[in-house]
Amino acid sequence: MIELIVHILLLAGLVISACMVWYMDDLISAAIAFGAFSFLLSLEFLMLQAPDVAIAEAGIGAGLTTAIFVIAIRGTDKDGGCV
Amino acid sequence: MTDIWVLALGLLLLFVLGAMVRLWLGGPTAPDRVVALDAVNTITVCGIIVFGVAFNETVYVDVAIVYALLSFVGTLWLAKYIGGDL
Amino acid sequence: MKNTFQIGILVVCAAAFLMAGLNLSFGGAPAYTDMDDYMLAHGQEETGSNNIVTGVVFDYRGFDTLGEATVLFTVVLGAGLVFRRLGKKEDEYEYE
Amino acid sequence: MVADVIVTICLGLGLLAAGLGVVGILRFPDVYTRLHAETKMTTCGAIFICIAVVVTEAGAYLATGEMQYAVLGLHTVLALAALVFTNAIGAHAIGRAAYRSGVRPDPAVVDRLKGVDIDD
Amino acid sequence: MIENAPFFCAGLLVVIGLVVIVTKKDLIKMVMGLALVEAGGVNLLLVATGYLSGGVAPIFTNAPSTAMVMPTVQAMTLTNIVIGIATTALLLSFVMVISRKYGTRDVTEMRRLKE
Amino acid sequence: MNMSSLVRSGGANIMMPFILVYGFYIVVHGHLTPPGGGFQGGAVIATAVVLLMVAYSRAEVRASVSKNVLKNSETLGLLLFIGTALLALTAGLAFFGNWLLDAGTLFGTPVAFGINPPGDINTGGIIPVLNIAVGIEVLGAMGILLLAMLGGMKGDAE
Repeated sequence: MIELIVHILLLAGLVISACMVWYMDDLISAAIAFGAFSFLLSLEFLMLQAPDVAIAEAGIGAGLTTAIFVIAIRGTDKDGGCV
Repeated sequence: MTDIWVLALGLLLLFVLGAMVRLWLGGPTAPDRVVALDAVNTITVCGIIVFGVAFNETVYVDVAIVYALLSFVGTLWLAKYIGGDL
Repeated sequence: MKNTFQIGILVVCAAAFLMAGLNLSFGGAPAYTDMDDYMLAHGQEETGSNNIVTGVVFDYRGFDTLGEATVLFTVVLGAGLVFRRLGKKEDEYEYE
Repeated sequence: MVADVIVTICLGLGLLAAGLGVVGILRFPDVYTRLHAETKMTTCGAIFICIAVVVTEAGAYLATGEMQYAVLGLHTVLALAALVFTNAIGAHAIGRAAYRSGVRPDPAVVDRLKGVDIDD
Repeated sequence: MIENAPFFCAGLLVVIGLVVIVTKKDLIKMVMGLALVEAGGVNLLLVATGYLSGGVAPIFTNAPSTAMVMPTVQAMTLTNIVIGIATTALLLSFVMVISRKYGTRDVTEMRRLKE
Repeated sequence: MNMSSLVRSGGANIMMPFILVYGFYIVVHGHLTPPGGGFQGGAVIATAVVLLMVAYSRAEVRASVSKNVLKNSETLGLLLFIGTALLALTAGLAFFGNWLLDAGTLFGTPVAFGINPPGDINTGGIIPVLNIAVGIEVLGAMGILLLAMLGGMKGDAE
C-alpha cells in the first residue's frame, strides 16, 4: 500500500513537471523543468526495478540533455541576452 | 525497520513536490528556478539512497553515485547561460 | 474552427491512451512470457553474462544494437555536415 | 536496541533539515537567501540521512557478516562525498550567475559587490 | 484502477507532449514536446509493462531471489534512450540552422519566399 | 574579458578524473553489476568531456578538446563492434556468435550458474568487448555532437 503511495507521489511530480514544460513561455525555464522531469523519471525507473535504464536516463538526462537544450537556446537567440 | 525507510522516502518525495512549487508558481526569475532544481537534485539523491536501504537493493546506490557526480553538470550549464558566459 | 479540430483530436488521443491504461494490468501476470522465461532460465549459460539485460542487448538482440550504433554514427555525420556547410557559406560563423 | 534509536534520531534530523531547506526555498525573499537555505540545509539533511544509512548497514554487517551490507555502506559514503563536493561548486556557480545576470539582493541590504570586477 | 497509475501517467505524458507539439509555435518548444513523448511516455510505458510485482532486477550478481522482472523491455528501452538523445540533438541542430536562415524561431513567421 | 571562473574550472579539474574512473568502472563491469553497460558508461564518460566544455571558455575549449580524437574514437568504436561480430564467422558461428565463450582465453572462464555474489570479471565471451566498443562509440558521438553544436553558435561571445 505504502509503495503505491510512493508511486503516486512520484508520478504526480512527473506530470506536474511535464505540465511545466507545456506552461512556461520562457525557454530556459522550460529547460530547467525538463531537467527536473528527467531526474524524476529516472527515480521512477529505479522504482520499477530497472537499474540499467535508470542509470542511462540519469547519465543522459543530467548533463547531456540540458547541455544540448541550453546550447540550442543560446544559438538561436537574437540578442544573446540573459534571463 | 523497513516502514521507517519507506516513510522517509515518501516524505522526501513530498519535499520534492514542495520544491517544485517554487519551480512552477514562484520563481520570478530563472536563477530561482535553478535553485529549486538544485534542491530537487539533492533530495533525489537522498531518495535513491533511502530507496536502496528500504527495499534492501544493495547495489542501487551506484545510481546515486552517478546522480551525485553528474547532476551538477546541468546546473553548471544553466548557470553559464544565465550568467551570460556562453 | 481549426482550433476546435485540434482540441477534438487531442481529446480522442487522450481517451484512447487512458482506455488502454484501463485494460492493462500493472504488476500482474502478462499474457505471453515465453521469451522472457527462456531468457531468464537459459541466458546465463548461453551468454555467459550475469546481467541478463546486457546479455539481451549484446547477444540475443545484437542486430538491434548494431542498428542503434549505425543511427548514432549517422546522426553525428549529419550534424557535422550541417554545421560545416554553414561555416563555409558565411564567414561570420566559424566552425573547424 | 541502541542502534535503532540512533538511526531514528539521525533520520529524523536529516528529514527535518531537508524540510527546512524546502521551507526556506518557499519563504525567503530573494535569490541569495534562497540559495543559502537550500544549499546548506539540504546538504546537512543528506549528511544526516547518510549517517543513518551507514549505522544501519554497519549493524547489519556486524550481525550477519554478509559482504553486501558493507558494500552498501561504503558506496553511500562515496555518494555523500560526491554530493557535498559538487553542491558547493553548483552553489558558487548559481550565485555568481545570478549576480552577473542583473538580479540584485533585496533593497534592505548593502550591495558590497557593486564596484568589484568579478570577471575572474 | 488506481494500481494502473504508471500506465495512466505514461498516457498523460504522451498526450501532454502532443499538446506541446500542436499548440506551441516555438521550434525548440516543439522539440521539447517530442522529447517528452520519447523519453517520458514511451519508455515509461515499456518499463511498466515488464514489471512484475515482487520481482527483482534481472541480474544474478547479488540478487536476493530468482523472481525477476522481464529483461527484454528493459533492453529495448536502453536502446531507445540513446536514439532519443541522438535524434533530439539532430533536430536541435536543424533548428539552429533554420533559425539562422529565417532570423526567427516562430513557425508562423517562416515563409519560403519572404525575401 | 571572458575568463573562466576559478572555482568552476578548479572544481571541474578535480571532479573529472573521478567521473572518468567511474565511467570506466561502469563500462568494464557491464556484465556483472546492475548499473553496467556500454551505453551508460559511455554517457558518463561523455559527461566528463561535457564538463570540460562547460568549465572553460570557448577559446580554451577549442584549444584543448581535440575534435579529431573524438571523431576517430567514434569510428574506432563502430569498427571494433562490427569487427568483433564479424570474427565469429571465422570460428564457424553465425554473425554475432559468441566465439569467446568458454574458450579459456580472454573473458573465457565458464560462468558459475545461479546467484553468485562476487561475480567473475573474466566471463562473458564477447560481451565485455562489445561493451567497450559501444562505450567508446557513445563517448565519441556525444562529444562530437556537443562540440559541433557549440561551434555552430554565433561567434560573438567575446
